[in-house]
Amino acid sequence: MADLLAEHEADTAAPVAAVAEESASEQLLLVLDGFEGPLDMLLALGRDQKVDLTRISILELADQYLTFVAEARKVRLELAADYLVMAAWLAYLKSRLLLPEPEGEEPSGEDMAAALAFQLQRLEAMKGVAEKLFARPRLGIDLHPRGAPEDLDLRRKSVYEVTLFDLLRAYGQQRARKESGVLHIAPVRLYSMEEAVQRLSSLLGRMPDWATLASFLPGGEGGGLLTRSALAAHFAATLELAKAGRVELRQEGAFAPLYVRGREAGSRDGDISEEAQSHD
Amino acid sequence: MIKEVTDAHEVEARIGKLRLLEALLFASTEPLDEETLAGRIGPEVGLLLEELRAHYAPRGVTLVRTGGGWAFRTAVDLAPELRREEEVSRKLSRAAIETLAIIAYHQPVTRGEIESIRGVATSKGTLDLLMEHGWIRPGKRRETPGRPLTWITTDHFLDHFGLETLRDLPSVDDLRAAGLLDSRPVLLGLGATADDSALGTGDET
Amino acid sequence: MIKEVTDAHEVEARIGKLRLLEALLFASTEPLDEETLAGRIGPEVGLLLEELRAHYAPRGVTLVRTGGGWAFRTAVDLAPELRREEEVSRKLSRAAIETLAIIAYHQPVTRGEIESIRGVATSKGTLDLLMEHGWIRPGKRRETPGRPLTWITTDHFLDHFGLETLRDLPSVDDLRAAGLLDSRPVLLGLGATADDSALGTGDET
Repeated sequence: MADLLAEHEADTAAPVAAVAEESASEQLLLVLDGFEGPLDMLLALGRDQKVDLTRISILELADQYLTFVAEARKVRLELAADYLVMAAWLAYLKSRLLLPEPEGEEPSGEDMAAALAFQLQRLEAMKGVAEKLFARPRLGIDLHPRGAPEDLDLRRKSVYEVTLFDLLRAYGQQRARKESGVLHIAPVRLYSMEEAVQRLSSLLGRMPDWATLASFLPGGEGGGLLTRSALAAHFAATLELAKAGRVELRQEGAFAPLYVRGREAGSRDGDISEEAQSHD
Repeated sequence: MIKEVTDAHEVEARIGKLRLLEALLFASTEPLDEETLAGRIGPEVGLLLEELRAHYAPRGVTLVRTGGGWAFRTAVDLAPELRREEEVSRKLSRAAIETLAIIAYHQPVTRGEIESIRGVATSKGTLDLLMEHGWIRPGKRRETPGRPLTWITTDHFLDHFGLETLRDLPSVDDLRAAGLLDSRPVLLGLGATADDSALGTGDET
Repeated sequence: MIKEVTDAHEVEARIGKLRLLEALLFASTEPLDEETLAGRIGPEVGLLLEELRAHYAPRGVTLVRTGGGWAFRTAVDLAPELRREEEVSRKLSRAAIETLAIIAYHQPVTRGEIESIRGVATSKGTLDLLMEHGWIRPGKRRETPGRPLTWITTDHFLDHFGLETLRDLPSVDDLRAAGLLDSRPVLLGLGATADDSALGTGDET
């Protein structure tokens, strides 16, 4: 395992190498980040065998991969589904390679191993040529076209310059706009402050004594966001009503429950603080 | 002996500088002034420029001095044969590109349908322009009240966009897969109340 | 006597054509195809192009052939002195580079095949980006169930990477001989999204 990580420090370079004493999970995460999927990772493991890919030991490769995945899961790293699919497939391949071949239509373990080896070679080949391709002298970077072209009416191909990409992008954007038009119709149920003021006003008359703000909130339907917006609206409404002199508010400390009481029934200014203290 | 070797080196260095000078002038979007060139080539750039000018003088491309700088230009006497036209590459308006795309994807399609898809009125000039350019033509009339004219794309349309048949146009799913149908879900915070599934597929621009 | 005069005329006509050809190619950033040039110059354009190519071969600007077209480009060996840094924003991800290589070597190739070769879903925007660079475009649909769209490279791809034809792709013959240009999916369960017929659901990561 440690070897494996060390190898990849060399391969995937900077970010991994920079981490010296990080926890195992973070290291694993960084290692995984360096790969473009499970096949890419298998290929890197395969290169570690330091043999020609045509002579690679698939069994050993499967073991390495399964160990890696097991380690990764041990540190409770969430692995993408395709890594797990690959692990399951490799475990199956392993059993097919180790146990006697059953009778049937299934491809033999060796065929499956050969197919995997082929895929690795093909991916390796593509990575190789991608590198070669981008190492070539490139137009606009290494070589340059005429910097100040002179417009000539040469091909009579088209007065308007519009490419297939322009056309497809225009259509895609148009469709996206259209779909977004549908979106805006979707109703969003939020509690407004006006509603809360009305509701509080009508309820307060029936609740002459101190009561928590929470007890004024409407019942449970709607869930998360609606409840939160109701709380926010009711809180704002109590401030509004207090400003208008119609309610009194009390709170024992930060984040403590907020108490509300109606103030219409002839309460005198003086006893607010006394009331508050008497409740302590 | 020694003198000769030095000369060979000098000749080589001189050729190298001429080639670089040639490439710089060719690739530059603006005429380059002697000072700038001297910075890249060296103080002898004046002589080299004259040498290049002499080399190109009889050719189809000439090195000319314009303003304070030097630039390659096609030979003046070839102008009639090169026949410059100012309007070679005008950009097609966004409305026109969109209309063309909708006709391509929805043909045969009436003007009314195009407008309802785009959500805005289509000016007559847009269809005229596309037709003038040979990309669209009228198709059959739709057998509905008013018998509106439908529009379809032409062979020239396929030709211009390098398509063999209309079936080779990427489907909406292909566009989405290629990232061309840009769907960015937003308002995720609000997803909590309203219908999540509706918001999840929602797009924003 | 008469013969000589005719020859002189011929020589002059030939020089005139060479100059015009030179000017046409020089004026354009994009490669010009031989057919277009023949329409302006005449059927002997092939020979004249070769003559121009030979004339410019040792110079700082060279005439190159790419994807059926011809264009002047600065000489390859001057690259270090003319090198422009690639804009950071234009730098491609490893995924995009690999995807481009796979399209170049396996074309025409479907998205599903690309995914099965890489063993990972193609992230949204990769094909879009390559298309925006002008390197790839949709090809014909594959006549298999689901009729998936295929992708191919463009002439601009050849031009950008300095290739005359697709046969000049690095190592292409070796890969073909080794059977590595077979794009069929070989393992079930790898690149599981490789089902082209279900592209619509193929949205990923």
